Amino acid sequence: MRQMSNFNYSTNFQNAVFPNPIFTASGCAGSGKELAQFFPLGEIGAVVTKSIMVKARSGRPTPRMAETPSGMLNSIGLQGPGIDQFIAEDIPFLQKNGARIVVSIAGESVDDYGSLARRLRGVPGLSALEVNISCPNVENRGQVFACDPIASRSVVEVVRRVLGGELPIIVKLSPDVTDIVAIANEVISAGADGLALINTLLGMVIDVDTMRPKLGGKTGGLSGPAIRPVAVRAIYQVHQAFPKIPILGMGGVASGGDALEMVLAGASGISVGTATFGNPNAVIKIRDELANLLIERGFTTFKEAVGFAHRSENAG
Amino acid sequence: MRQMSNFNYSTNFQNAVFPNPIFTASGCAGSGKELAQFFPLGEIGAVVTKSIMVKARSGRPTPRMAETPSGMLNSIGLQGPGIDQFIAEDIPFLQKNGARIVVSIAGESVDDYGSLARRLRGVPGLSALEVNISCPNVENRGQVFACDPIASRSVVEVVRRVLGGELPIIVKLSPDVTDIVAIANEVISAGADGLALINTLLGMVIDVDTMRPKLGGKTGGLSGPAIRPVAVRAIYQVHQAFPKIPILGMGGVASGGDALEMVLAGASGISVGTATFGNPNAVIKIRDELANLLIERGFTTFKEAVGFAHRSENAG
Amino acid sequence: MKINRRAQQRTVEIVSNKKVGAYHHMIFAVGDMALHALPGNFVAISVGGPGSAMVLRRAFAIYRTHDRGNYGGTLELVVAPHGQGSKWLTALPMHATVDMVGPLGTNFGIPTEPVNALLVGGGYGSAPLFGLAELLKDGGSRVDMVLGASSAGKIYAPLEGKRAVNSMTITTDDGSAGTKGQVVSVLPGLIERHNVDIIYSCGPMAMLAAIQDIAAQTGIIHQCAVEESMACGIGVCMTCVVPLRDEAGVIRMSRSCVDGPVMDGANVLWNSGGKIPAGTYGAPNV
Amino acid sequence: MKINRRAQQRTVEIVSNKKVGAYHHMIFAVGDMALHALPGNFVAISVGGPGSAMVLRRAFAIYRTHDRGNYGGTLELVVAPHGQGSKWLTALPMHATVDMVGPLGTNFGIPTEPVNALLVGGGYGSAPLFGLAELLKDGGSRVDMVLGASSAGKIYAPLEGKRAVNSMTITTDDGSAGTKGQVVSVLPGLIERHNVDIIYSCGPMAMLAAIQDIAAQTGIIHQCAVEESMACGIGVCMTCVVPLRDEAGVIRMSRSCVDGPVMDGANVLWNSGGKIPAGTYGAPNV
Ligand SMILES: Cc1cc2nc3c(=O)[nH]c(=O)nc-3n(C[C@H](O)[C@H](O)[C@H](O)COP(=O)(O)OP(=O)(O)OC[C@H]3O[C@@H](n4cnc5c(N)ncnc54)[C@H](O)[C@@H]3O)c2cc1C
Ligand SMILES: Cc1cc2nc3c(=O)[nH]c(=O)nc-3n(C[C@H](O)[C@H](O)[C@H](O)COP(=O)(O)OP(=O)(O)OC[C@H]3O[C@@H](n4cnc5c(N)ncnc54)[C@H](O)[C@@H]3O)c2cc1C
Ligand SMILES: Cc1cc2nc3c(=O)[nH]c(=O)nc-3n(C[C@H](O)[C@H](O)[C@H](O)COP(=O)(O)O)c2cc1C
Ligand SMILES: Cc1cc2nc3c(=O)[nH]c(=O)nc-3n(C[C@H](O)[C@H](O)[C@H](O)COP(=O)(O)O)c2cc1C
Ligand code: FES
Ligand code: FES
Repeated sequence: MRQMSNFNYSTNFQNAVFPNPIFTASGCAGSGKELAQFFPLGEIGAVVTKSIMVKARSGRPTPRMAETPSGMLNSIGLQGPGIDQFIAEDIPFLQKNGARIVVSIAGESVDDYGSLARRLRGVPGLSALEVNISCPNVENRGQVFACDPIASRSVVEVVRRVLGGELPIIVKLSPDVTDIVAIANEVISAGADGLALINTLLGMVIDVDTMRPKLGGKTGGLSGPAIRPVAVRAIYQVHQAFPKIPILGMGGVASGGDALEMVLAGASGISVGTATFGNPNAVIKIRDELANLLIERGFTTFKEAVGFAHRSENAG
Repeated sequence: MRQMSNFNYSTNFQNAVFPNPIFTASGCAGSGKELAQFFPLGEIGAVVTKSIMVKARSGRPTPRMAETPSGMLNSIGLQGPGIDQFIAEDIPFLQKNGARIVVSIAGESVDDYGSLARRLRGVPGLSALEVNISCPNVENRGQVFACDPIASRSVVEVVRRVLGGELPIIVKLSPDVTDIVAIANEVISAGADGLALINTLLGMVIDVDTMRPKLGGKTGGLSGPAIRPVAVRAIYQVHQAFPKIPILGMGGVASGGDALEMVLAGASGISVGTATFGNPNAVIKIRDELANLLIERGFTTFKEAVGFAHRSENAG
Repeated sequence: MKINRRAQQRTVEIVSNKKVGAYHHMIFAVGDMALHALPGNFVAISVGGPGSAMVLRRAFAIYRTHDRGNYGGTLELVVAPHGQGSKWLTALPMHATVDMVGPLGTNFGIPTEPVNALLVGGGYGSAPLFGLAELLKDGGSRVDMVLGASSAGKIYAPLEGKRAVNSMTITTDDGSAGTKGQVVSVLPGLIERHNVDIIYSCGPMAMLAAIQDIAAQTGIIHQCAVEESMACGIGVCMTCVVPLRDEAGVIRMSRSCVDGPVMDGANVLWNSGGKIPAGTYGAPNV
Repeated sequence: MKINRRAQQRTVEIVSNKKVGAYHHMIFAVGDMALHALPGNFVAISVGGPGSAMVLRRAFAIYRTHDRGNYGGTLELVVAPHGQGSKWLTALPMHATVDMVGPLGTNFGIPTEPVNALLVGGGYGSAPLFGLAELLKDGGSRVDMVLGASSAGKIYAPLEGKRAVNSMTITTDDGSAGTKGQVVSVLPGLIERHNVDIIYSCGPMAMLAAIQDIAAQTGIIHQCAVEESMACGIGVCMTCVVPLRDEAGVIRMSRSCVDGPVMDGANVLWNSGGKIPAGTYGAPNV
């Protein structure tokens, strides 16, 4: 990286500061151990952990994935150990390895989110909480929280109440809504410090040999470069409406150029998910490529570039 | 094609019968003249014409397209000659060339749709009307009709009233909604005979060199194989909810296998859009490939295969 | 507004692929597609092979064609390895096959009488001009040529092409070959010196616009081959439009793949600055 | 639950690519990656090249490795050209390079004392068994092998491999080579005849399940290499899980890329029929 020393790559989400803006994406970095095999975890902005629930979960039956053109469907179903084991095992490993930690939480009820926040409040060394609201709300006919403005608001309110001002709250939204700006508005007014955009799109593949849905869970979440234009659009719209709210952008970022698109659209940080499956070192590669592209374009700090596509527009 | 003679490939949307289920997609076949250069238009199920409006439209500024991973964005902005010239020139050409014709209409107000239906009611030789409701409703702050259940219903009601029972109405829905089944429910109860699923997803690309949105219209519609899993999911969900309503499936179909996925999910017909840009003969290729795949799987009629992924599921 | 009636889709074989400066000169065995191509026409090629994420064809101006030879009819292109599609294409080995649709679009009009023609090419925009030069010379015209590019490696001017014209002027932005500067800087002098009747041009849109300014000042006919982003190349998608005044004086957003790429420079509304020009047929009333 | 500590990512060169029956036998120059591979491990390869629509790696069992030779360390695979990814890979010419991550996953356990081992492979599942056979023979074990496939062309059994085992039995579904039928049909006889202590297997999941039934009946240890759809191959995505009973008896959805591919057949809950088996850790209470 040229002139890296003069370039200020740091970013922040409220009081959480990160040396660079490239994070893993929730559910795409295992427990951190697996990636630590390929690079030191402290090298990247942060590790966003897989969404953790109150209790252990087996997840959905297999097959859990189907490759699609420039993307993939997954239906993991939030398999995980539950919050207690997560705090006991995963967090200490990440801390010991110098990772900045953003913990993603997921619940089946508003209360679940409250309990998770309560358990995490006292845990030292966390940078922020990512609140994954793309989960079925068992108390409301299984409708996904993120698709319901009222439910989204309730979740954020309870997490905010439990945490006080301690940890920044980044709320992760689903693109599968009619008006993402309206949902963003709800969660911001309920106390979100930042937004994560976007979660996967609901999709399905049918196996033309068995003539049935390919995934055990029938539908799955679409990720990868295929969805990048949808992600860039969502980031652009939300940044336009709420220019002061930091956005963690994601959805198909596989190169520094892809990351730059999102930064220009308004992202203060970038999560890399599916690209890691294709390349274990993707996060590092993207971190370096993005820095070079920004320096080439004459930026001296990362933050100057955030939302630049809006600014140059008003100028030109 | 093996045994083509014993295989009944025909399909219908209410009283409109088509010798095979492979159609062009609205806006992806020009006026028909351009494709007639490559194959006789009567060879395919139907030509779906580009959405026509009441008056002539220049469309959006260029650049109007950006290639994306396994897809593309377009922002044509419904450039077209207006209904009068369309009826005077395009329809006669299609009729003379033996094409079955599905006319797509688009309006900026509920009245526009009524006027278009009125102008088309008397035109002989049309098979069906496709009602494109993915247009900004100028009477309602520019919100897209297809994103608003009430506006969608109003459009379909007025078209139904004007047409009486003469022409089948296929209503084309947008995937950019929280609950596509709810919208489908509205338009079906308002009198739709069939549904076209799906229109493009709203997306954006930012040019990392100019650092501004790449398209003249900033946002554009995402089409191509990238969106196929979203289309298959929408078709599956809507067919599950309304098994008797025929669906014209589309979104990234580029091969017979892709078409088969949609048929198994519940499509009674398939429109091919973006694939034609990559291959002028795509519609013919897909028609032949799908027939072969169905015959290989032991189907003797096309209709047996429609929605088969739901049936085999209940069986298995 | 009509697709080239001679267009066909076929699988064609690469019979030569040579690096020349910044470009690849590629020869394809295309059978009788070669018979039908005229200078100014282009072809559209599928890129990336099976499993590619690139869903759209790439357009390339036809450099020249031969009706018969060792490989039957052949068609030649000059391709700049630029992005993913063109890099894939130029990396293909001999005997690889690609799917080609062509010839597409309009061609340069050839005057029925001998004229003094000035041919102006930018970068690979020189490609279609050599075939045009031959036709013009055959018709008894005088042909002078100006080629410009950012640097010497980006001037495509094969020896036999140079020989076939009455004069050849080169300009480069960095002065690494010929006159330092842009092609337009040398045009007024050449127009006057050779008493030019018609300018033919091919290159970036900004260059074409600048040439049209000069042509307008001097009242010279200007036929240019435009290059807009094309999704289909065959007239079905409406992405490739430019504002063009038709015979009746009506401005229409016209498809550069079927109403072009060769257009009368005087009829194009240049510099509409990413807007629909006021007065365009169907423009919003704002 | 730990990633193979020896895994590395590197660009490797194809130094041989030969069609053998229905498969391609491919050799890659992999440097010291070869030093670290054990029988049962696999590698994950990027497919499709730049601009590919395929975003996921493909996993391939390591057939064998050599530490040093003309090309330094080499690693060999047996690849069936099946779908788009494997067709792309097997079509690559000599000296082409691919991005490889490996060695990944668990390996077959080697008994400390000589045993009577039966190695059972289905289709390309024979690949990892030859390296295993060598190790077992080196340790003084008796090694019998059974290979099955749908037809003769799909049996991968190179001559030197055949020679290295004490006996080789072939079965094909269509009878085009060896015994007509499936591998399981010949197992009981072989187990009895050779007094088998341990079965090693690799092949389709249905075959592995059937072998486990036989192993269970006869109380024989069964180590199998499973093949679940893998998105990442390195343990970060949770797509490749199989229900596996751990030492404490708890059934967990375990990743076949890090807790496998080699697993103890007795601990896998076969035939869970696309469901999460009742009693699995974290299973929904329904
Ligand atoms: C009529 C016409 C004639 C052309 N003739 C030639 C020629 O003779 N030689 C040559 O090297 N190239 C020519 N081009 C440009 C060529 O079609 C490709 O656009 C160029 O090779 C870049 O494609 P890519 O895949 O490498 O780049 P990418 O950046 O990957 O392309 C992405 C998309 O953007 C479009 N695009 C990118 N650059 C341009 C551009 N400058 N103009 C239009 N669309 C663009 C591509 O077509 C593609 O759809 C011509 C284009 C047109 C429209
Ligand atoms: C541990 C392991 C070892 C393997 N060893 C070999 C080997 O030695 N030789 C060999 O030829 N193949 C092997 N495979 C299968 C190989 O990884 C590919 O799945 C296969 O080549 C098909 O990929 P494709 O791109 O050609 O097919 P596509 O149909 O295009 O694949 C699409 C997707 O489905 C997945 N998929 C398709 N078939 C299978 C399958 N049978 N098992 C798992 N995933 C599948 C692919 O990985 C890919 O993600 C192995 C798989 C695993 C998990
Ligand atoms: C296998 C897989 C598992 C995922 N698990 C989670 C999860 O647990 N929580 C969450 O908020 N998002 C999850 N996601 C979504 C990603 O975090 C990310 O939002 C999405 O995949 C888009 O980014 P990408 O295209 O870079 O993968 C998962 C995605 C994948 C592919
Ligand atoms: C260039 C272009 C123009 C389109 N124009 C229209 C249109 O006029 N009316 C309409 O209903 N849909 C229009 N569409 C959407 C297509 O009909 C289709 O719904 C969508 O592209 C998904 O199918 P595909 O992936 O096969 O292209 C257009 C799509 C493209 C790419
Ligand atoms: S490129 Fe499609 S109309 Fe011109
Ligand atoms: S393949 Fe990703 S965890 Fe096993």
